[in-house]
Amino acid sequence: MSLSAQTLSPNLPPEKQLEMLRAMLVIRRFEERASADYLAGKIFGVVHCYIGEEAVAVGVCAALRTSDRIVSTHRGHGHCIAKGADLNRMMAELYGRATGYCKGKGGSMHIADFAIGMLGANGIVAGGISIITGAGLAAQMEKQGGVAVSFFGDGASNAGPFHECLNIAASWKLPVVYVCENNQWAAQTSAAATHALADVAARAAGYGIPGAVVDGNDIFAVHQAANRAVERARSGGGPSLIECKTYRQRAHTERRGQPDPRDPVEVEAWKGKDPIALLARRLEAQGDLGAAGFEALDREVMGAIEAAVAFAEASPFPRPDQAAEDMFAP
Amino acid sequence: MSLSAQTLSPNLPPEKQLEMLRAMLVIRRFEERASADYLAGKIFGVVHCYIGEEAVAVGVCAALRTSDRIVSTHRGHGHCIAKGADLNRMMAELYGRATGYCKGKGGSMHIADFAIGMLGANGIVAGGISIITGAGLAAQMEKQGGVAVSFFGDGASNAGPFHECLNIAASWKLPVVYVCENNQWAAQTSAAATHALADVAARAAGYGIPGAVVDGNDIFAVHQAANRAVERARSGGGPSLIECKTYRQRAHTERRGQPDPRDPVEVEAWKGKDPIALLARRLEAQGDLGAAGFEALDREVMGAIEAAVAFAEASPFPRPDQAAEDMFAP
Amino acid sequence: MRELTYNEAAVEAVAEEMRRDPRIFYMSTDPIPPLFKEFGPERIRATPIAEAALTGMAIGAAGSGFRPIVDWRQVTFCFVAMDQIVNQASKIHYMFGGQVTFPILYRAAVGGGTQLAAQHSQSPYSMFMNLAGLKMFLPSTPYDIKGLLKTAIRDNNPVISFESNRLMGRRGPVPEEEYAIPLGLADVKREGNDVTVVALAWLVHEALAAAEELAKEGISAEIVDPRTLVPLDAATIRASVQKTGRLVIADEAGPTAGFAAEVAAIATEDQATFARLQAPPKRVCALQVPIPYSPILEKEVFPDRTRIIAGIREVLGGRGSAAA
Amino acid sequence: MRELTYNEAAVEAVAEEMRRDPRIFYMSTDPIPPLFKEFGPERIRATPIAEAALTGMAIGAAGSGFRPIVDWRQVTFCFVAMDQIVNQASKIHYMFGGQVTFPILYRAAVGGGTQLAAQHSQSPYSMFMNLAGLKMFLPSTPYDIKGLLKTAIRDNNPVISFESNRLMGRRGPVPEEEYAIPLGLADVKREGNDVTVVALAWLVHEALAAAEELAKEGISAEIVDPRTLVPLDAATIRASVQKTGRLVIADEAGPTAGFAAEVAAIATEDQATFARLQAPPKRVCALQVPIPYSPILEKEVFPDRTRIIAGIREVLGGRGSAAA
Ligand SMILES: Cc1ncc(C[n+]2csc(CCOP(=O)(O)OP(=O)(O)O)c2C)c(N)n1
Ligand SMILES: Cc1ncc(C[n+]2csc(CCOP(=O)(O)OP(=O)(O)O)c2C)c(N)n1
Ligand SMILES: [Mg+2]
Ligand SMILES: [Mg+2]
Repeated sequence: MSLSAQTLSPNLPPEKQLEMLRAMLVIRRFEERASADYLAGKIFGVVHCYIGEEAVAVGVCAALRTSDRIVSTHRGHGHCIAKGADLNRMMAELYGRATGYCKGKGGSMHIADFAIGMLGANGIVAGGISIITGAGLAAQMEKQGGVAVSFFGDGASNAGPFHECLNIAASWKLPVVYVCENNQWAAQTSAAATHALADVAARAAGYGIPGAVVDGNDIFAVHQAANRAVERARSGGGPSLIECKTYRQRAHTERRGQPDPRDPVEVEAWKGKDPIALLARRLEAQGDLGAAGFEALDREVMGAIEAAVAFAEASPFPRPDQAAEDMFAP
Repeated sequence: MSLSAQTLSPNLPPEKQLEMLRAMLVIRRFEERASADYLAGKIFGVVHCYIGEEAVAVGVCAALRTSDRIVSTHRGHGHCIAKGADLNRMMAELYGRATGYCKGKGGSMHIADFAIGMLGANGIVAGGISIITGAGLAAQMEKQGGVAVSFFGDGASNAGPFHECLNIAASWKLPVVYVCENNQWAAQTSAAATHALADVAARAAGYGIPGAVVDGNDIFAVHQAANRAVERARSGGGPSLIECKTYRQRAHTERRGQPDPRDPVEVEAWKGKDPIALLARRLEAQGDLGAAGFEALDREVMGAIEAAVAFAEASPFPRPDQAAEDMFAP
Repeated sequence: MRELTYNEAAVEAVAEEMRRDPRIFYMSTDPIPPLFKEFGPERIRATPIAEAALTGMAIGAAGSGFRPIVDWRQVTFCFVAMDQIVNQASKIHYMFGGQVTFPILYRAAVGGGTQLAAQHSQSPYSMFMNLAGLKMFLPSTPYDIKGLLKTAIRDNNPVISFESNRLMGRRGPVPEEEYAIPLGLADVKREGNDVTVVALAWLVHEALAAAEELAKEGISAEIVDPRTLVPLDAATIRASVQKTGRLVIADEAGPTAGFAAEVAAIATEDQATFARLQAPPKRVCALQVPIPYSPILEKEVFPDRTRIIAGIREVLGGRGSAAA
Repeated sequence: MRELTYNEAAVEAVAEEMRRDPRIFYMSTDPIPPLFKEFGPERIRATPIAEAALTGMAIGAAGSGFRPIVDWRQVTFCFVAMDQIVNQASKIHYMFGGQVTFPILYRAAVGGGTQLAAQHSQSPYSMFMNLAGLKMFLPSTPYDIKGLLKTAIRDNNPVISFESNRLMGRRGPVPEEEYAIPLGLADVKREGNDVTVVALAWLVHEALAAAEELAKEGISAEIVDPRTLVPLDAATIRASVQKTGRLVIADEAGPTAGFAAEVAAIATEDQATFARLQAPPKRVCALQVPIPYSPILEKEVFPDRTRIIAGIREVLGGRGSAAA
């Protein structure tokens, strides 16, 4: 999956490429901070980091409109940020505050922002696939050219809803793009041990839909594949499956002393293909990183993260009696 | 799917071919009687007839040993009979008698005979697939070359367990043969409306296993495909998917005045390809039907059905207090 | 007044609401002919046998501004979709801080009596009652099912309509005029003074027959039909028991950790009701077994008017009587 | 005596039984390291994330002579397998007339307290109690979980082991010698005369702490731990309530149609117990809501020793006191 000439020269304006770099960097810095604050006891429950896979969420969402809808997984920060979620309300949710996206009821595994078409992180593996397929049906019935995107892992691709939904979407030509983030591990179990074939994309043919395998750490490769699939969906061509080969640079969760059976050599090798470094090097080579360069961008991003933390810290916790609220809508 | 020369001259001894004809005829006559007795109020609940699809169960089970295991569906009489179930205990079960396979607790949708490797009819669409995959795992662990066969419909092939189990069986190289009985309808809904592709077998490639499409009304075609798949499974080659194109000659169930949206022309056309008539004609042509011919065979079969009915009629109903028995095994 | 069957009344409720609101659409593995005929394949969708997908798709479509109806048909078939029910539909509004609404109607036929055996004769609504986050009801008459369905379809939350297999063909008066029945309101189907019988669905009719029978002996039974399971109308049940001092609960489901146990608990845990209770509450339920096929066995498993009468006689024996 | 954690005791039970019987094998989406190390990949199987398949495969393997263990891990993940649980595992022995046995152990971790939010903090065992055909338990100590697991693994029926997330790291005495605890036997964790507290899992320990507290005031509480949910030891619960005349039920789950309602029902529907009951039974349960993430909210939802003490004081107020 070395970079093809084609993906080295995308027809994307430099500003757009810089935006993509910034979005990936925001995800990276947001999660580094979330992890630190989790270990410091300021964030509770569990935190799953997307670090190393940023090119997938950003490359795909760059092909979407705000009105398009996506659904995420237990590893959801990257998808939220890529779709345009507010960092303050995200961080406040992790901090369990009343100003968070879910008023402190959801936490890391349940951040959602329906206003920007982010239909939620989801703690159930494959839990989001049927939800977003329903959003795809809604988009088809709305007849506004809307598209729905399902992000899910290699592990999720072995669960029943993957099959049921791809078949329905294919039969009804729903405008859904199924994006498998194949980071080659499901918690402590390797994809090699649970998939008969290395490529999840090979399953697409059984439903008569396109299946593409792309380098998930090459944001332009991801973006181009996403553009093709989104175009097809918008124009009534039906669903597609895109498999992004990528890798989780950290353990399954940020909990201390967690087992990580992965070969350190494998982990290091993938860190060498870091999607952010890759794009930064390219922009530099293209002379598009701007005079101030990467460091300036990074400082600006760190500022936004600091602001989000400050917002969260300054926000009140919910009142105990609010535990009884939001049960049923009026 | 016209008969290929190869399937016209199978290397099967005439006795075996006659046995197959008889087994199909037993299924046909058993169900004709079950339907009549159901309408007469002697059999309760629901009866789903397999009539028209007999070549699938008989052709596949002819490739199996008694120690091999199968699982069936809501349309289960044919699989029971093909695997060698006792007609008396089957009919007694339909009659709700204490001498039935399930002591009257199961009825048509739940006949099982674990002693001959028949792990049960199942009222849940796709409900049997995971059960038989577990039997396949058992066979693999037993290391006796045992094989497990899953019968299921075109409708069931769209349900989650189909996908989960084919992936597991392929990953673990389980000795399972997945037999899709594509009769092209799921109750009142056509397979054309619910499958993106006409061939369920096309899904096999996504798991890296063989997928074959055969004429399900041509018993030799079914048998040869089954032999190949069973051989592969016995020798450690792993699972296969066989799709048998066939047709249900009757309505979804035997209930009176049920809607049947199918085109009568389509139904008649398939009756013209009746698997029993097809094999009978062949045996006649080959001069293997014996002097007495089809009528004699049919008389003998009818006798066995009559005997089963007599056994059922003569059997006692369970005692009311037996409703509380069989909850837990000692 | 005009009479309709329970099933006709349900279909009429759906049809009326679908005419009123174009955002409503319907998914099931086999479409209901009259609905399909009137609304066509776009709004009445015949689906693959993939209830897990349908149940989850309804959540996504509802979160996108539509008002889906998913007809599971037999409740049995919703268990393949239990993840979407338990982990998604029941929690998504609360877990996301109430940021959007999920107006969804799930329909499920329950109960036995037709020799369809263990898998197709189930009454598992209590499992859903135990789960926080879903509204649900189980009506006993054509009038009630139409009125409750109309309210449910207009509700902005997931609601489950449990519908009795035994009652599908039963006729009853249904006005031509528009009406709706609020969720959470029990209906006293017969007034009485000596004993309260809280019954559901088909057993409401069995209880009414039992009351007729006992009236001849001068025993006056009050029949309370909760109709809605969540929210349950505890006030009406408690008021009735405070009046009669005796409680029998009749349910086609098994007793264990079920609707009948809940009614016994809400009656006895209430100080005012407990103080007036003259005898132990009595659960008249199915045997706690899977439902067998053979009619003799099936009949033995289910409660009926005879067992309700026996239950009433037992509680009328009162505190002093032989142990239950 | 030697001390082990709740989790260590559970793993030891599985390991001992696997050494004894080669027909036992174990499936879960991530294997437990010590078991994997001792028994290897053939018997400790790392599986795809396909709990529906695993749960059904266990049925087929059991019906073929093996004794599978399926570890669902969090109970949350078993809902994708609910069809295999409700429509297959719980019914297959009965529905097939008892012709073969299905020795299966399903393991599921339950309960909250770790800010994992709605989907990962569930206590839905009552849903399974309502279903006929499965045995199940929920132990409160390392000693109990080991003894019950050993019995369950030797049982010839599907059994669910519900295991408390809150207790995994809790230590307690576990003898080196072989022992097993029969299913269906409650354990009186503390004797007392004034009030009976029936509690489960973590709340057994909260109830014991509450009893300590109240003992200082001369209030004597009896703490009954049913341990097994199905079959439930009604006799021990009733005997205790007959002695104390007062009943508090403490459960980490919501009250509606749940374990707590069942205990209230089995106590009040029994003539002898009802006759001696001096006050309404009191359910001390979680709020009937999904479990929220933020610690302030989560703490508000769950019952604890403070609420148990309040509940005990309420029932000691007795029949004459202000309404519950
Ligand atoms: C149905 C279900 N089973 C098990 C789990 C526990 N679990 C949480 S994340 C995870 C691994 C998921 O792997 P994958 O889908 O590849 O996503 P990744 O973590 O690699 O991003 C598992 C098994 C779950 N959340 N849901
Ligand atoms: C999970 C589930 N959903 C719905 C049903 C109701 N149902 C019974 S048979 C059937 C059609 C099955 O079609 P197919 O699998 O093709 O088998 P066939 O009847 O054609 O032999 C349906 C929908 C069911 N039994 N189980
Ligand atoms: Mg993964
Ligand atoms: Mg079919």
